[in-house]
Amino acid sequence: MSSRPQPKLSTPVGKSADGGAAATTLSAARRFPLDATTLKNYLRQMVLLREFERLGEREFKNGLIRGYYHSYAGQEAVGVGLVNALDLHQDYIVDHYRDHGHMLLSGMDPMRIFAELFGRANGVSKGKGGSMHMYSPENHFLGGDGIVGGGISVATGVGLALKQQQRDGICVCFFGDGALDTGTFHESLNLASLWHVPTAYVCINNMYSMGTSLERHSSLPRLVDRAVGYGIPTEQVDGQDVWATTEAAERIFRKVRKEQRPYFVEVLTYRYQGHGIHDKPLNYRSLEEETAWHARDPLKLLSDHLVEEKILSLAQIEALRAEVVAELEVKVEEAKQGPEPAPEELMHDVTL
Amino acid sequence: MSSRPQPKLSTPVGKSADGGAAATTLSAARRFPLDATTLKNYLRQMVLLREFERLGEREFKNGLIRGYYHSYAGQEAVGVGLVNALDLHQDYIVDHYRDHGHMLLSGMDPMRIFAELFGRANGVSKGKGGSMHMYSPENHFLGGDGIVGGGISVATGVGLALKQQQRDGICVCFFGDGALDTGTFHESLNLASLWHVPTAYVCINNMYSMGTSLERHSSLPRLVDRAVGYGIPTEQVDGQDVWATTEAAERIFRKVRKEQRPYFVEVLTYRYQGHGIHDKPLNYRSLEEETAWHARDPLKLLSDHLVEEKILSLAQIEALRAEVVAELEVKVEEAKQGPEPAPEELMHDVTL
Amino acid sequence: MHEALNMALREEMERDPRVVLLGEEIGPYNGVHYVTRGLFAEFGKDRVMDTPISEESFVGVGVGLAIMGQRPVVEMMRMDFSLRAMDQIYNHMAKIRYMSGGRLSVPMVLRGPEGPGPNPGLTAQHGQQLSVLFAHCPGLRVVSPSNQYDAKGMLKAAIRCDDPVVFLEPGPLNNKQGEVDDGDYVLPLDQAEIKHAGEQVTLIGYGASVALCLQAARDLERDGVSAEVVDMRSLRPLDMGPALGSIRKTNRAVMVDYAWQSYGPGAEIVSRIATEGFWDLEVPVQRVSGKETPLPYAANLEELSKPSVEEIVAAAKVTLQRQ
Amino acid sequence: MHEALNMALREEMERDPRVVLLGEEIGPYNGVHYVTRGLFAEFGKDRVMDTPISEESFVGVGVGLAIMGQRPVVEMMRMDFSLRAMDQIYNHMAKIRYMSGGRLSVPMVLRGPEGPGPNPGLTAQHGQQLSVLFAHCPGLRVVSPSNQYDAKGMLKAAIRCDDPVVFLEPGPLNNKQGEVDDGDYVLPLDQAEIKHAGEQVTLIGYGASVALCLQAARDLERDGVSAEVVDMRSLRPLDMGPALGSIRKTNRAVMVDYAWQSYGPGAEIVSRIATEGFWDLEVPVQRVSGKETPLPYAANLEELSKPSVEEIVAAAKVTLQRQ
Ligand SMILES: Cc1ncc(C[n+]2csc(CCOP(=O)(O)OP(=O)(O)O)c2C)c(N)n1
Ligand SMILES: Cc1ncc(C[n+]2csc(CCOP(=O)(O)OP(=O)(O)O)c2C)c(N)n1
Ligand SMILES: [Mg+2]
Ligand SMILES: [Mg+2]
Repeated sequence: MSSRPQPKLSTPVGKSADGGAAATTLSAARRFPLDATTLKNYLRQMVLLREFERLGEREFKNGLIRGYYHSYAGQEAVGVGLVNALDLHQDYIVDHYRDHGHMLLSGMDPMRIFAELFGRANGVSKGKGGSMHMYSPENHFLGGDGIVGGGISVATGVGLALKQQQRDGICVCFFGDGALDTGTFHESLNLASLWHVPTAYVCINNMYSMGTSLERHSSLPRLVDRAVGYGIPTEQVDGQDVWATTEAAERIFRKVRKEQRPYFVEVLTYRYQGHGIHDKPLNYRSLEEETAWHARDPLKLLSDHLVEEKILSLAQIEALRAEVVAELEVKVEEAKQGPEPAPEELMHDVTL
Repeated sequence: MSSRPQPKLSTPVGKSADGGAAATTLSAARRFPLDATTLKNYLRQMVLLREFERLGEREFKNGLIRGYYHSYAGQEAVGVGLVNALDLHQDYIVDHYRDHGHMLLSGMDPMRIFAELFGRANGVSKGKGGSMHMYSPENHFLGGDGIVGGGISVATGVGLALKQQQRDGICVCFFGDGALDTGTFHESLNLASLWHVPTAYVCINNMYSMGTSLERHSSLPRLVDRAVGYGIPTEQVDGQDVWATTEAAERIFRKVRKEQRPYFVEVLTYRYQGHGIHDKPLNYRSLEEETAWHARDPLKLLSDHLVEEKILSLAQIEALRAEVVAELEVKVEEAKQGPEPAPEELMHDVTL
Repeated sequence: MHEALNMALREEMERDPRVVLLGEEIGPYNGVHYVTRGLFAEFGKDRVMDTPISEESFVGVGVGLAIMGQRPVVEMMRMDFSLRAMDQIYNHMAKIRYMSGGRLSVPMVLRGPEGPGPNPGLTAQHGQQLSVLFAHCPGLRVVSPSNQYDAKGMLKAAIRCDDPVVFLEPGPLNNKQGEVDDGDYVLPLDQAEIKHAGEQVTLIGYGASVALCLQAARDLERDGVSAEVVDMRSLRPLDMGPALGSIRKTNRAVMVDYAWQSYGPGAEIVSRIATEGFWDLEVPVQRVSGKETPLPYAANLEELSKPSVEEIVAAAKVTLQRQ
Repeated sequence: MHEALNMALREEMERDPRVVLLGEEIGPYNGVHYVTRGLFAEFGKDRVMDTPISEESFVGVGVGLAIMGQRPVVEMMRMDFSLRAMDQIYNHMAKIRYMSGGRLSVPMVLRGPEGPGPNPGLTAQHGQQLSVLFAHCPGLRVVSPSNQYDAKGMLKAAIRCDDPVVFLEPGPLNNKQGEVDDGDYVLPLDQAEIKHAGEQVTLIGYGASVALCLQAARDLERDGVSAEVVDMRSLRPLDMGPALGSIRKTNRAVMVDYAWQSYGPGAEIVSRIATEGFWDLEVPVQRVSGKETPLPYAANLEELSKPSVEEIVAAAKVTLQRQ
């Protein structure tokens, strides 16, 4: 389908149902001011997310991690732009299973995430949850989820609770393009719109639902066009460019907070790895396509800018990466030291 | 909500997603030629549907009918316009629980429908199904259904089967405005659009989902606006005017048949009785509103025209009504003669 | 029973502002089965929320409210419709506590009528007794009251419970009258109870089938048979104590259940009796259940499909024949 | 087991053009569990249809295809996801024959892997054994094979059956090899079978738990205990004959099941044994099941949560202690 979103974001820019000036273009976004410190910090975060997955996949292959592993690699600008725009003292995140990046950005200790992936008692969920099931109330991270679309109604309830409790926070719900095919997405948007729920529904459109490309699972290739039936603003955002995601996130979340209304955001990005660790993406997508997306790699776009602007040198960026990796290796080792859960943990936490 | 559809159909006329000239207005429809014989036949059918419900409710109060009773009264022009536009030698109907009218129009014997309502062995479903669960393969009527939205995916499968079997027929699926709140509606439209399923999805918008008015259950008051996310044509039709429903149905079904693509139709109408027989509608809607809709009663609109055009006199119309009632009374009596199902029927038809 | 349930909801809503109700037609419409009658007028639209027909998602909304510290009580107009919400019930409501290693809890109540009643003619999709679908799921508490007194105390306890509770209201008893204790009392959610003392045979039920057992006990009395009636009250966790204790005395049991017999709640209860009570049983446990067919519409078939007092009496006598 | 299932699908698709497959990633992706491998290439997109993530609705599509005379085989990538489709399964797939007074039938197969396997670490929402949810529903046939031979013959029979069949594929056995009979044979959908002859104790399983029983029987042999293994094969309808016959000989039984014990399939089977086989049992039936918790992730906890050969051996010995 020719209208399928391409890396260079040839798709018409998102238009907002409420007519608001919600357009986000690369140029527009580039005008969005982010100072050197922020940009350096963002680069560090992106590197953290990318390297975390590299180490995680390594440990999976080493046999320390079992079952499912869904890498966030390639989508870093989405999390960095959106999660940094939240105030997690009052705001909440409800996520799906591709959740490592968002957990790191919400301030959870990588050691405890690794420990959970290793199935250790010092893991986020005492080793009982695994990759898809980590929750950190302290960090206002209310879980990954293994059921596609399963968190969308929960996030609607979280937003409703904030409203009922007259708190200032909002809820952000992350899910993939495949989740738009689940009925609960549509039910939930209708409820959120009727009840004025302060939840931002963020679809991370990485062009594939497992091995199924957008045009093979979605009747319309622009997902914003599938979310217009609820009288809530919708918008398409370039997910490769951290200026774009930051600008959009700050503006959108402010609006959700102020107006106490839901918002639908489609962020266009790409996952570099297979759907899960065993999946070979070249079975269903082309090397050309992958290369085109890598040309707009979110870390590359940011690094290039930092170098151009002489904020950081290539050497400094390499040093930063090495530093992050070193820190993560320490976390991995620490996590490995964790004990396996005590046998009696099997029956704990089922009910009180 | 001011934009709520009013009897006089003040809502902007439906626009078709595929840009086709799908607009239906009273005037436009009135230009649609229906000869005297057809009109007389349609009046007779409308009277049949209206009187059937009157007798049915009478027998419910007499204790012959138990459980649920959902009257079709007020919606006659919908069924007459749409079902007559089908060729039930090849086309199929999948219905919801407000199904008496559509069963009559698909040619099922009123006696057997009454018998089913009386729970007799000579009923459509041997007395086992009841009001919501009658099926007549011979008449290509594939059932009412008690689950809101439950038939929408089934109708998608029926349309797909016609396509797989390379038959000419199409499928028409009837459901209410409340069904748009069920996820399966949205899942099914996505599937139908992806797979080019020749099913027409007909939402009978009678302004209420049980006691809940449109604007209290639907985030957008125009239901066509909630079905635009699937790349299939959508259209709003005046359901009080049989010219309008006929014109729209013939044009739409022709298109579905020819192009082998789904279509979404919102027919605006009103149910006169409560949701079910025990429901008192004035608890949640005004007498003014009811009166306004009765002013555009589908039988009245047609009768008035027939009288104006001197096709029938008021006396003849009364005679016709009396004749229909007399015929129905015979059916009621015949149905009453039916035996109750044999006890062994309890365990028959569960599996082979 | 709806007065008791209504009173429980009102009292808990007055006591705790975190208690909010969600469900179809529970607002201005006042609820199809009267359980929420008057609550919309009293507490307003923010605490008594009408929902569109979106069962999966408004159960999920309940889960979201609960993990945020609200106390949602979510009504299924009929429990049959919870089939639409099974993913939220099994994979979220029931599991979030465990999947989070105990960091989150889901203090939520899912309630609604099950089984063939109150009115007849509910037919195949509206009168099912699906209790076992909930009872099988670790992480849930599943209870069902058999009278007004229990209904009120158990619903209040369910609302105060920090675990997710599925509260199965016996449809056939929904319109059963009987004065209601207006005291502020709660009852345990995990205790079975002897509802009628007897010596010779133990009749076991839960929810609506307890009423059948009690009637059967009265009829058996007339025939000189003394039957004890045990109300399980909770299906998850199961409290086998009273039933096993009774069987230690009577050495005979009849399991009575509105659900389809195969794989119904009675199956687990009978298997527990047959293993833990093995040495006390003198004869096989008898089972009286709903017939294994979708609920038929015809009056005579619908009657045949339900467990009857006559069947219970007959089954009890069978246990007494072989001595 | 996937080779056998794949062969069954291919043969039936070649035999009958009405057989069409629907499911997630069963097309070009070739199926997550290899069962549909190669079929898209062979039969094309009109007969091997990839579906979006819309379980409720593509099961409903299957129902629509079936009542129109097609022979849909609908795959759940994991049976856990059928929780999304429970309304279509319970209220449509299972009931249309009855609600239509027998005028319509729904010749459809719903299939997919259940339980904690093939690979470890499936965690709480992907490795459930929900067999009983289907087995409880009148109108369905529910079967589960325990080896390649049965898998092929039963799946072919299920596809040819005019009733809706839920075909539960034992996840733990999905990758088990073993040559497959390439003959065109079908097996009955309602017959249990003795899989290993023995004298002293009867081990009863279905699907994946049969493999555990067979291993336990071998281990018991070493300890001088002769155990008979009964494979139920069908959960609905239940064929109690072979189990009861075996118990008439052994007077002892152990029920083995991957599902949560409470209200799991074993509950009905044990209750049937305890009633119909009452006079043959010398000791209580023992039960070995999945532990009643969401499937935990940690390797040691996941192992503990599953029924084990050791537990079966121990349970068998318990039945032999009291004589
Ligand atoms: C209800 C349900 N059906 C199927 C699956 C299996 N499954 C897991 S992820 C996935 C694809 C989802 O893709 P998308 O929503 O685009 O998210 P992404 O993986 O691209 O981040 C599928 C089919 C599931 N987990 N839940
Ligand atoms: C899944 C489900 N939820 C709730 C109900 C109860 N119920 C029956 S009809 C109805 C209202 C539906 O209204 P609408 O779809 O507009 O159809 P209408 O009755 O107006 O023809 C409701 C809530 C049901 N039958 N099924
Ligand atoms: Mg995706
Ligand atoms: Mg309506």
